[in-house]
Amino acid sequence: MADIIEKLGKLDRRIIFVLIALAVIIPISFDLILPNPVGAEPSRDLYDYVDALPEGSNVLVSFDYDPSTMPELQPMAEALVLHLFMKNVNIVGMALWPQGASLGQDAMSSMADSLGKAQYEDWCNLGYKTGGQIMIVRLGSSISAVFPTDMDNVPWSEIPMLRNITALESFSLIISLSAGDPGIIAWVMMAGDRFGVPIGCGCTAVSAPTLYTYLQTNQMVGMLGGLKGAADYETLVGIKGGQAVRGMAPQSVAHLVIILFIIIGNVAYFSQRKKGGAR
Amino acid sequence: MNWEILGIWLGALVTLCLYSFLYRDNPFYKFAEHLFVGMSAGYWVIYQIENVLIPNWWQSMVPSEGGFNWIWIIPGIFVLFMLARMVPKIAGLSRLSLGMIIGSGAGLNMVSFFQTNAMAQVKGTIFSVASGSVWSIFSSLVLVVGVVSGLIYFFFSKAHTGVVGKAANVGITILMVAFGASFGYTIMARLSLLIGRCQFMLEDWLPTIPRLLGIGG
Amino acid sequence: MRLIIPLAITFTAGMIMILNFFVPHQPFRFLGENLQEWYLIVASGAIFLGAMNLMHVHFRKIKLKLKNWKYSPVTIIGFLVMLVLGLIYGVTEGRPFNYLFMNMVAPMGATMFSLLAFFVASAAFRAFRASNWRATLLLTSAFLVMLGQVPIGAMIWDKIPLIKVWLMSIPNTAGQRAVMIGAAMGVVSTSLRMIFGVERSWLGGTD
Amino acid sequence: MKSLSAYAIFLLLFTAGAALADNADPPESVVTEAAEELHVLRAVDIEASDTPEDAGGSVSLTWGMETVGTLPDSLGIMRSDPSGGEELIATLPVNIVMYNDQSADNGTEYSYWIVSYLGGTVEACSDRAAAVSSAQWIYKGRIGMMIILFLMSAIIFYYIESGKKGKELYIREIAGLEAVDDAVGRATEMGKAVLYIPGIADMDDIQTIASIVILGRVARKTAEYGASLLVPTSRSVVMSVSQEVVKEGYIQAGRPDGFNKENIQYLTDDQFGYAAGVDGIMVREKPAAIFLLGTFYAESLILAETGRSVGAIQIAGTAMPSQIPFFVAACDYTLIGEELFAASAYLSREPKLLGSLKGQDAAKLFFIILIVVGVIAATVGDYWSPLKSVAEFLRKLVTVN
Repeated sequence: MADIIEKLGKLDRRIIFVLIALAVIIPISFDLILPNPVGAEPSRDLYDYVDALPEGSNVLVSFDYDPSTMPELQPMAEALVLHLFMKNVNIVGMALWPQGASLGQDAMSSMADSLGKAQYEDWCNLGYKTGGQIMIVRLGSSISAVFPTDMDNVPWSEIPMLRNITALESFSLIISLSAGDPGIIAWVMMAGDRFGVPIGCGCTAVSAPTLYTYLQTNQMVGMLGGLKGAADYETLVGIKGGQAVRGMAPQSVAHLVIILFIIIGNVAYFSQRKKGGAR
Repeated sequence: MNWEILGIWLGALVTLCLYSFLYRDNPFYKFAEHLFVGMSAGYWVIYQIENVLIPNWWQSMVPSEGGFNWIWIIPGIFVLFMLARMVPKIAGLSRLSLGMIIGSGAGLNMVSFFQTNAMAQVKGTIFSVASGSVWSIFSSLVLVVGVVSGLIYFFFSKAHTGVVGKAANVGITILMVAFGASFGYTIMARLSLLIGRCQFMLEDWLPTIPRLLGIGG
Repeated sequence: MRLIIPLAITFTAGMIMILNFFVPHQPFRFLGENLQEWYLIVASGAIFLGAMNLMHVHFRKIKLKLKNWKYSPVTIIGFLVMLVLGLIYGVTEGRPFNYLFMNMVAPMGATMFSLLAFFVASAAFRAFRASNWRATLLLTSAFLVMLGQVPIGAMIWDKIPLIKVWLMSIPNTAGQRAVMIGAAMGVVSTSLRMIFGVERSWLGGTD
Repeated sequence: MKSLSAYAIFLLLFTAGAALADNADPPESVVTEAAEELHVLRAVDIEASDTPEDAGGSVSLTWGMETVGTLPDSLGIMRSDPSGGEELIATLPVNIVMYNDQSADNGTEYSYWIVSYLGGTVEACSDRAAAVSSAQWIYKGRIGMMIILFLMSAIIFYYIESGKKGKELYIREIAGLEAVDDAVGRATEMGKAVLYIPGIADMDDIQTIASIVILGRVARKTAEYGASLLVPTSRSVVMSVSQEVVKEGYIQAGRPDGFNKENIQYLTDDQFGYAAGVDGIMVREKPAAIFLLGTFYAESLILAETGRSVGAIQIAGTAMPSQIPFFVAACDYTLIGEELFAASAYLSREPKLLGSLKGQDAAKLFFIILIVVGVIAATVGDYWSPLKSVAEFLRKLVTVN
């Protein structure tokens, strides 16, 4: 027995490679879906915050990404928009990235169609505007001055849902789906710190580690990090077999394989040390 | 000839060749590696011509609306100095260009690193630790102590003994915890790259095989 | 003399870059903005040196029949094919150059990138062993974060995702900050040594 | 005079009308429709100011649009100079709310206003705003940084000078750098090569610069020991400089004949193409020692794991926080952040360079004090307000705009 454990400790790395490959290939080929319980994580914080919004309140969603980060951020956008609609919250969309406006339009219009929500009554898309931080500061004094019309050039005055919206303070929450700069940091620094509007965030897995600081200082109410964050939100909202949840299966299985190998490595290491082996 | 299917097959073949490296070095990998180096080097030559030399230099010097901007001769001369390396007799001229690149790089890096790495991070660390629950006070203290002791670890002119030694030890401890956490978090992002390649092989390439063999339409 | 002119150029270029950051007034702004463009141009013009070197190395390999010389024609042909197609057809979408890039160069890049998935696994297996105090810390924090990333972590103990969040937002932030501030000091010192010619070994001068 | 009174009457009527419309509070739809017929939207709240912190010649304009009324086709920016000459300086789409006039002369007071075009004619006109453009000598938000940076530089130079004067300086041991001799020695004994990888960034990157200086020192050692040194690079300029410093290292060691230019070769600018090529070199040459020093991105672990698998001693170093964990896991020694920049001084043992390390320490001490004082002031400041302003001052000092 001890012999086997010791051999496992010196395992040829090619065996690990094979197992990792299988851990990815098998779930993909069989379209496996794993349960995804969500603990007390930043994604649950965001969900809870949205869930507690009163009916009829207004939320600004900024689509600050482009097609290259769609795999991670589009499922988030869809789940978030669905949740907001289910809570009967009004959504105002906009974008700090040029291609974000149409990606946001896709997410909002597809969800609106399935729930019978009407454009201009329940949601609208103001489109893209340059300027990043400086532009956000201007939104703090007047939004209609920066966006006199929406994305399709419909004037502000002709959009009924915008009647009671003047500046950023009209929103109960701002959510930035952010792939980089300009993005969530501009929103936190300007809309959050300066005008005191609660900020939520969806971001790529690569940028998540640096954004954890803002959670620690309560500058953000919650965060969805990478595919895992998207899958969490899909689970919490109750989307069955969503894009992100499906993508999580191969990741989780491969992750488990690696965890298993770390355990094996350590067991082998200690059994060897007990025997007084060299090294 | 179906160009799309040919493209998928080319992509799939080089993918398999490169993956064979995981087993051991072999002729397939050697072939793909040499091909990759050659093709990408060729790609980058064209890239530099199309994206830097023509738009940033040539079109600034000879604008399409006519005229000639003499000042843009200067970078042209520096490029020639650089290429002078190919002629052993005047190879020394390249040092002038190197001096310019290294000087600009050093100056630019000095201010930008100082701004984003030093000033911004110090600013982020100056805050009140006495707010919120006991747990958040503890966390804030760990953060501040971590940054300070981490900096002490980098002290070069003091031996790591006594108080400095203890602080440096705390510092390296925090650094190790940080590196572990960062490694653990990144594994997931790295796995998604492999998933992308597997999807290409299983969902784009594999279905072309029966089509090529004439099975299943 | 051999050293003085390059050192003078280094000093001038460095100072222009620094002053450009603090002084918006002319001529620093003009010089600073132009210099940033110019050194990009010089660095990208130098690519011909690299290309020549690559060809030289492989032709020499073939000529001298060095080890693995049989693969050198692959590099040479790959290089020339891309170069010629790019020069003849341009880089627009749908042309041969772009076709080869999208179907060969890009997938090869993605494949090499994806090797990381295998290598993080083997590195984690080998390196994360509790052999001493520091390695144990590295292992423990990596392990907890990994567990917090997958459903099973929350199933084992519902606090594990919380621990993950704490590790990421407190020690991770502290460690990154210490590294970044320290590195900035190193950068300032190295830059000063280069700009003021204290360090000149790169020019082939010891003193 | 006549026109003035006419203007006054018009203004009175207008305000009265506006007040009426406000107070009457008829059904909303009526207001919008009536307003639509009444007037074309015009720009309001127009503000003109000198563009701050620039080289002059520029005036910034901002404005808002009215919200109730007919949308114009486009907006025209009008400018008049002191001589009275009026000109149209730009035509903009209606959804733009800011503009920079880059054609202003310094010291001239211009007056700006915005006209709304509908169907090619001017239908509405905004109020006027005036501004004078000027050039500034310093970015105000960067003064704090300038002072600190100047102080740091002064400290570092002070210690470089004192090093030059021969003052004895203690430098602690850095394990990764102590191992350099061993690594090169082992390669020589085994008759294998030393592989040096200077990162994938170009020569303008400060980490590459630091790495090249270290390469010079390593080259000298390989020349002394008589081991062969391979340097594959991913940038042409880095290749050129590497050839220069390695040649110099061999000359200094008195072994100019041992220098082989072919060993320093360019592969490709492509990040992963380079990784593939270097992996190939590693498995075929099986170097006994591998140095990975400089800027690395995702390829860090691809290189380090392959190097590990061929059994080489690996010494890595980078200031990229995201890549350090991978080097720590896969290499024998890792130079973390600042240690990379200290390496050239450490290896050369030149007093003036060691002095600069001492200067770096003093600079770090300054920041540590700044952080500690700042945190104490901010914390105590919650209970005793005078200290709060100290904390605010320190935060402002390190804020860069």
